[in-house]
Amino acid sequence: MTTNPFILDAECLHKAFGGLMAISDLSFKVREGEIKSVIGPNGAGKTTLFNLITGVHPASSGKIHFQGKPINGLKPHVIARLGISRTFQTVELFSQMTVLENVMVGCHPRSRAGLFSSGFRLPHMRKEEKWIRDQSFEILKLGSLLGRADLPAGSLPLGEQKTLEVLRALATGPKLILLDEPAAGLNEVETQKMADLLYSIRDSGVTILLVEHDMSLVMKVSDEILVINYGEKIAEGPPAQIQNDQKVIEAYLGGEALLCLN
Amino acid sequence: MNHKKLSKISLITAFTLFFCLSLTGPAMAQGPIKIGFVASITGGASWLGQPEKDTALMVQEWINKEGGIKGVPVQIIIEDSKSDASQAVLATKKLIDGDKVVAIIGSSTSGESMAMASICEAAKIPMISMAAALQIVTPADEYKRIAGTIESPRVQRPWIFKTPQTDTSAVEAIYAHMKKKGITKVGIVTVSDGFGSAGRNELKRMAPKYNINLVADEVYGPKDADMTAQLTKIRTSGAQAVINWSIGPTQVIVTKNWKSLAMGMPLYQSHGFGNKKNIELAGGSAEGVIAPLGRLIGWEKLPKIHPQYKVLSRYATEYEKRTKSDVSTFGGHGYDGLYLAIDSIKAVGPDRTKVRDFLENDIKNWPGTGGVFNMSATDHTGLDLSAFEMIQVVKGDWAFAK
Amino acid sequence: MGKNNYLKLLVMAAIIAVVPLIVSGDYHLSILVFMGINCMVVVGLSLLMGYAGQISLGHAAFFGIGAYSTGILTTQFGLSIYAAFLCGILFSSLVAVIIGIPALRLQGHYLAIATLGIGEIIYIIFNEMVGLTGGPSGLSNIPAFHVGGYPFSHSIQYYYLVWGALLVILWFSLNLIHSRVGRALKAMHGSEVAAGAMGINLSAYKIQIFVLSAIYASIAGSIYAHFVSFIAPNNFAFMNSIMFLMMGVVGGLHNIWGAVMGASLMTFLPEYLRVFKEFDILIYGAILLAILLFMPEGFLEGIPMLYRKYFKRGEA
Amino acid sequence: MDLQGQIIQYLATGLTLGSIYAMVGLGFTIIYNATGIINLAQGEFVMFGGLIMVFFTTTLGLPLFLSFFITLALTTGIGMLYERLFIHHPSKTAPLMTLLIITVAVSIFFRGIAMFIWGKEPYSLPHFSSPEPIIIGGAAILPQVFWILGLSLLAVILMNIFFNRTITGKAMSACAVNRVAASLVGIDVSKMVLLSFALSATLGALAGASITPIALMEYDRGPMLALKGFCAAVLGGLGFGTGAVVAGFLLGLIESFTTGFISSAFKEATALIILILVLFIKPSGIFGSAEVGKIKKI
Repeated sequence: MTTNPFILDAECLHKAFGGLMAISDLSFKVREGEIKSVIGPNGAGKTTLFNLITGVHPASSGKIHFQGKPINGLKPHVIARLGISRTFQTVELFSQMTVLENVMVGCHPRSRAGLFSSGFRLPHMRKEEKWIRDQSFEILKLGSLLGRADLPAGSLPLGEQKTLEVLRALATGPKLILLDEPAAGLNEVETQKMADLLYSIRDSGVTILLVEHDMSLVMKVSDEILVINYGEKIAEGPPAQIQNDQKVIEAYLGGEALLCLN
Repeated sequence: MNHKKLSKISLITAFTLFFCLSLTGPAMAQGPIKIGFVASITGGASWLGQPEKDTALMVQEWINKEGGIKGVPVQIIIEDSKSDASQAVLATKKLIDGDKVVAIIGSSTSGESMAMASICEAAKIPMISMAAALQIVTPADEYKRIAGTIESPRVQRPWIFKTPQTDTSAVEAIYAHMKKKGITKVGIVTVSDGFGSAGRNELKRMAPKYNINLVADEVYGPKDADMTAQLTKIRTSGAQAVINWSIGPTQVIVTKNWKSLAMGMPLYQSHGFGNKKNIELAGGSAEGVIAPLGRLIGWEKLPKIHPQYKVLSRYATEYEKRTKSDVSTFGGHGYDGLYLAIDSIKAVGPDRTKVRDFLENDIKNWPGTGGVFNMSATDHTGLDLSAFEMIQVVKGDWAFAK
Repeated sequence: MGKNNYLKLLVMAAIIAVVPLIVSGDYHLSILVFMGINCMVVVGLSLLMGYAGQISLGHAAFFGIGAYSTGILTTQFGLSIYAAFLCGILFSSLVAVIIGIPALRLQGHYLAIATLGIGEIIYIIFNEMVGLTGGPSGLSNIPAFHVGGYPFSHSIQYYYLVWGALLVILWFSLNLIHSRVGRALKAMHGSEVAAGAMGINLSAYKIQIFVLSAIYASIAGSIYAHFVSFIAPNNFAFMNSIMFLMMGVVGGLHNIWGAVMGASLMTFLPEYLRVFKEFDILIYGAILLAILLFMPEGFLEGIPMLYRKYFKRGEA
Repeated sequence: MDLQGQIIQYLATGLTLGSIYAMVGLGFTIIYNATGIINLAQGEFVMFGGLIMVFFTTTLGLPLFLSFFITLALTTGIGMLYERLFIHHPSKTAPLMTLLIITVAVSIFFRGIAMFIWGKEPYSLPHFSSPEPIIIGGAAILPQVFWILGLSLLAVILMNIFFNRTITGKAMSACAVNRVAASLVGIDVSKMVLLSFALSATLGALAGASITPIALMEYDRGPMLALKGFCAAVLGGLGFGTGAVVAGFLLGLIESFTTGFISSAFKEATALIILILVLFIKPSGIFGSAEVGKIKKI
């Protein structure tokens, strides 16, 4: 298994909603330890792709292998426990809970205490709880949200909410993390911080699959880029190659997009 | 943040204090003789509780106008059980504990009375129920023993009495009437509440004694709007008569349905039918309905020398004058209960044990609205078949059935 | 669980110990017993609805299963009270699992009506299984609770039993809320998709918490049966489920302490209103409406909020 | 009575019960669509309908049809007052659960009021036409049954026309789909909510006034009717009016035929089991679409 350099391997994915083909015949691979970006115009099927990988929607056909094991048809929480974590395009924080608690929820797959041992506060549960708390503080430090630990997550500004969502995903201890537009709505400074966070995540050995509209960020951080439109792959390769791909430029019809690509 | 939490804690504390303080009543001073009265004044059985409550108020007025019991005024403390067993329990405890009553009358339904009975047993306080089920006055083991047989109980719960005629007597009165008419195949339809299921039980238990064959056994809910389907089924079962066992609006609805189906068989109602309002509500449909009723219904037609005449005429006229509504047997049950207690206290003083002993041993040929009571250690109801007259609705009024 | 909650539990334990010194008499203690019984059910509802976000309109049925289990097993099968208690818990857990698995896949109002329907079916079963349950006439002569052969003869014993049990339940529940499981529940309430992505097994937790709340209701029901010694299906019908819910909403379902406050207030209020005789239903309705209209988040949140709003405007 | 006669009889009974459930269910749906609230005081509209009608016909002695319309108007007024006093303000901030409980509190309050005005006894009304049953195929059917059926069908048809053919009706349907969007295109959502309570109350009153001659009416009849209507509304697919009506009739028929051919002891259980099976197999109800119930989370 260790010889397999690809952490994720999608083969001939199809997904239809009613009569609408959202993903069609899409195959791609993600190399372990890289940052791979998925780009494409609005409605290209990027978020749908994430939902297929994480099991929110079952694929109509096709296969997804994670670390060599098939994961299609599995429930979202099972896939999460295997080591795939994600963020959401529209922030899906547990807004009533505190920042710290959000990250602590993230630690869920790495802890075990059940209803019984939690209710009676058995020793192993207390030990685990302490571990979760320490771990969560460590992770908050990573995104410099330590000072916000006790605030309700919903009260944070958008930039910090986006960061928190990434941290929460990180807390699950993933091997692959899917980030859905983490920089959307962020200003330049915040985007830079986000980029730094992405690097530090990658450097800790976690593979990143990134959906993002901010092309400068994508071009800067990605090792490889997958371009899709209407659910189909139109290009795949390193940033330099994508920037000059004729099909990609056509897909992004308007000049605005061209500017971004350059 | 901290301030908020503090204020919450103080809120909780204030809340608790408020509870405690309001729960500590003032100590009881020497005063009137107190009799507790629990009735379903509101809730599902409220239309039983209302006449009972009116009766209690009336009796209190009477007795005090007469100078109370040996000069001591009587206070009847009325509590609402809200047609709920837990509330009846609380009300009973309040009466025993807070008001220190000598005896308790109540409650309107069998279920509530059952719940109250064990408290009164434990507290050793005489309780007189206004509900009909034999189960109220019979110990559980004894009740189990006679279940399914046609025997009568041999022992009674020492502290528990009741005033309404037992379901058993009502059933027997009906069956006896049927036997006279040559009816052998009967369909029964009962409401699925305490009253109906107790009646259903007795109807099934007593049928063999009168050679009656129950060919249909249907039920309906206490708030059902139409029983045509049940009656249609009885009609097809080959029954010669139909018996309905319920109280409340359903007995009128059954009457209406029976009429509109033109079933071609007589309709018998339970002893719960005894309110003229039912005839009115049925709007002509009640014509021909037969029911075993106490003599409170149609008392004007009794001979003046009848032992119950005096009681009935006084109660009925006064009640109708006071409440501007027709007298009902339910109010009568309350009247009997109250006067049983009052007469006992008159005889032996406000002592719970002595009152109980008097109720059990010395209530003989005691005329009440429900009949002439003869209590004994094996019978805490004190009424038998003879308490009933078979009454038929004729031209919108009660008449003795042939 | 935080220090604050330990403090509250301690304060509560102290209050429980002291109250019988001030309050005396069977009647007043009985109100407190009913209060504790209701609290138990509502605390379970609070976990289920306020924390896990799953609605139940049929909890009176579990209350009833507990009551009937002990009632039937002790009166008709001569089982010991403790065994009957345990059977009640097992039985209601079993029922909760059986109906929870399909029902908890439903959401929102559909879950509401499913729980309501199941509650009504159980109510009908209580009514119709006359041989076991006694039917609408009810089941009477349920023996008093006893410890080591000494039967409970006075409300004070039940008072300590109920409130002691409630303390344990509160301790357990508060521990739960401030644990991995509690956070998972709250996360689920916040966003099911995100919770799933965090590796939280939604259906498993929904069922676990449903069962737990059913167990609370069942324990409450068992104690109720022994205390009142008589049970009838009426006490476990739809309106009773709504009453439990109402207690929770009045106190604030999103906080366990709110549930306790709500249940206490709503048990106590009708007794307090006895002095108004028949007007009580009107006054009761009016008070209820006032609380709901002015404190939509419940009593516990509402009172401090109103206080801040009307008396401390300057500081805000 | 032969089998055919029995079946006709059960059919008539089922349809009578069903039309009541249908009207209550439709009332639920209208309010649910406009607000997302399950109005558990819906049964009290029926109760008011019956008892107010009793007041005008029996107590004041007004002619039947005059008092019928006064009853509808008054109950509608009660519905509107209810919305303004107890729903309008909290619906902006309070969680749906609290709103649900508010409707329960209102139903308790309404029952209290009715108890004070009318006491606890049941009341009856004269039949709208002859009280003598008509014999059809061996089955005896009261003319009042035709009144109930006719009036409920008329109400359903009028509601359908209103929601599909008139601007106001379409505006209300728009509120049901998306309140925010509706207010953005200039629909006065608050007025629509008020209207929904008004319509719902009218329907309740109609049901109450028409059933009282055969089923009587008393102050605490409401909760039972609300329960049945709620079942009909969900079975038909919450938020789908025609579905609620069909499901209401279906429930009535199930109850009546279960009584006739299985056992009256289980008529309610049968209806409930069918309801639950439908929910488990097709949660959106027999006629509903999957989305409606999900959108409005409690």
